[in-house]
Amino acid sequence: MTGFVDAFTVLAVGSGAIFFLAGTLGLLRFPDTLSRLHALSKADNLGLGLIVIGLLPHATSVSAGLKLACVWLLAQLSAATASQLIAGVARNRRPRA
Amino acid sequence: MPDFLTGAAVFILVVTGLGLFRVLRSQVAVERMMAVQLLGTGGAAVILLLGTATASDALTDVALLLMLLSAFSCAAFTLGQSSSATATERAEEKP
Amino acid sequence: MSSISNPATLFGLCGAALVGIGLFTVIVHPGLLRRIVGFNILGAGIFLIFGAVARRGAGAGFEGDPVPQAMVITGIVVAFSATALAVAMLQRLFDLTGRATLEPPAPEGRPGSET
Amino acid sequence: MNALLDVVLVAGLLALALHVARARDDQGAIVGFIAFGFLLGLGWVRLASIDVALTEAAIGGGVTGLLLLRVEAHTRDSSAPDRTARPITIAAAAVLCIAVTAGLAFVILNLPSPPPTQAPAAAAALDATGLENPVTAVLLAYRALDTLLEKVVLILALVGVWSLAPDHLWGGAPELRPAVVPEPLSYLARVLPPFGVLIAVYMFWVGADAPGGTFQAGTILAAMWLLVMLAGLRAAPDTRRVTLRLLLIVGPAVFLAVGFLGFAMAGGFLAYPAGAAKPIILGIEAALTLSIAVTLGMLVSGPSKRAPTS
Repeated sequence: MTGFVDAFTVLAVGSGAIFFLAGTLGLLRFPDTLSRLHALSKADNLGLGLIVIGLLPHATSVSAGLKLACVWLLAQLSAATASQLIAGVARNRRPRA
Repeated sequence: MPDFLTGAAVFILVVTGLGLFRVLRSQVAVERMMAVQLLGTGGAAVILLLGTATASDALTDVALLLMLLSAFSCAAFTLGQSSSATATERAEEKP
Repeated sequence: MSSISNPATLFGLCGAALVGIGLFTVIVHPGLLRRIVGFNILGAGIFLIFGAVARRGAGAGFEGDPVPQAMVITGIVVAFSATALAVAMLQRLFDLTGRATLEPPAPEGRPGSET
Repeated sequence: MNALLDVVLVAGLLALALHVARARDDQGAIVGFIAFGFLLGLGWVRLASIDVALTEAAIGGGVTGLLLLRVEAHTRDSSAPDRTARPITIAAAAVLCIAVTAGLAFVILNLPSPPPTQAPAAAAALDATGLENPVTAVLLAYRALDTLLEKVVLILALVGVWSLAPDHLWGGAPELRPAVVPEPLSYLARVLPPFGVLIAVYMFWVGADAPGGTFQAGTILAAMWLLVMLAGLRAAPDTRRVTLRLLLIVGPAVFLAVGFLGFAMAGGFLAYPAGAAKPIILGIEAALTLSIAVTLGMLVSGPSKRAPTS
């Protein structure tokens, strides 16, 4: 059983780490501000979500697991509003046609 | 297992650091604020991994706090931006 | 001599370097706001040195000596209140003079004429 | 693996500090400093000081950032500094700073071994307080006088900030709300504070037995209050309001009162009667959390910007 759980954790955490890599690659390679923002907020949040899922089986108690889930929920809220705010400023800055 | 989790934490820290320097060196002011977003998410991931690797529950609280305050700092930054953006727009409209 | 691979020593040395970087910013940079940030980096370096000492003092079932740790928490809060006061003074200086530096204005009224 | 993590963290911290020192504009430096605060929080985790990590993340990564970003936006129009330091000054400063760093590094490499520690003494005193978190015990029992004085420093700093208001605005309210409030910000200011208050109460509650405590809880509450004021959902209060001033001093006042009661009940200033230490400490902490939240919030808000109403 532990072997199965460990394999699951390795898989989820590993793919989460790859999403972080993808986010950074997008940040480095994408041509303009808005697509970079898109790469950052989507990929990194997916990565964090996968890591949280991977770590959940290792939570020592129900409340610890709930806290893990809360971190991810908070990340969703934070990323959604922060990206909106940043994108709004970016659009204001664009030279008007 | 702890070694794998710590390794993953190092990997994410390095990757986040690369993105961080790309963003901080950007000429566009708005892109710099992505640094906080980036480090909030990446930092939370690193701390959660370390917390499980060392079996210390209190680290989850640090991740929680980091996420809460990254949203807050982001809001603070965009405020300074938007007020100056409207100011420059007004200045542009004058002549 | 303690080994550098020990996290306490490593972060202590990092703290020493941060003190140097912060001090340099405070002395050299003409802008007051940057000096305030430099002061905070300097403080962070000193706190890290405290943290290294605390980490070395692990014992009695604790992973670090709680006394220096508590002093660092007090220090962080006091450094924050000093920063807030400095920022308010900077803002007032700017409102009164339109400048955010203590350097005297360049002579003959041409900014940057010296360079 | 852990050593690699430490090296990466230290390299990141030093690179960010250099970025702050060398960035062309102040805004870039401040964003670098906020990132530095977050990374330093990770560093404190590695130094096994979770209490400090929480404080650093909350203050260094959160509230200080807002404070600096606001003043940067306010002073952005100032002309670039007229002159930079002369090369000889820079060289002298560099020599001085390298000497300071080298001296500190020498001290760190030659710290006494075995290291002196107060940990056993703190552990012995822990039983008397009924607390489990040694850092909270040190802050509120073992060295409570330091903590009391620190609260006084906070109030003094606030008096200093307030006194920078022009005469005709004295007693009025600070202004945080920007001219235009973006839509997502008012959404955030409605949704985040309930979470924040919950986390703050939790942080206060676990502080007795696990990492956390008054500073962390107070800082989170202050951040949430600031968010609400930034979005313009609630205006900042007049600084001359009696309720505000009472909230500012309730923490230190309770602390001081308990201190003097110590003479009567336990034979010394700030001595707690045996057996009742934990409830007393929790009571002090509750009052302190409120005062810290209000004080930090007002410190970031700055001096009055509006004339007092009526």
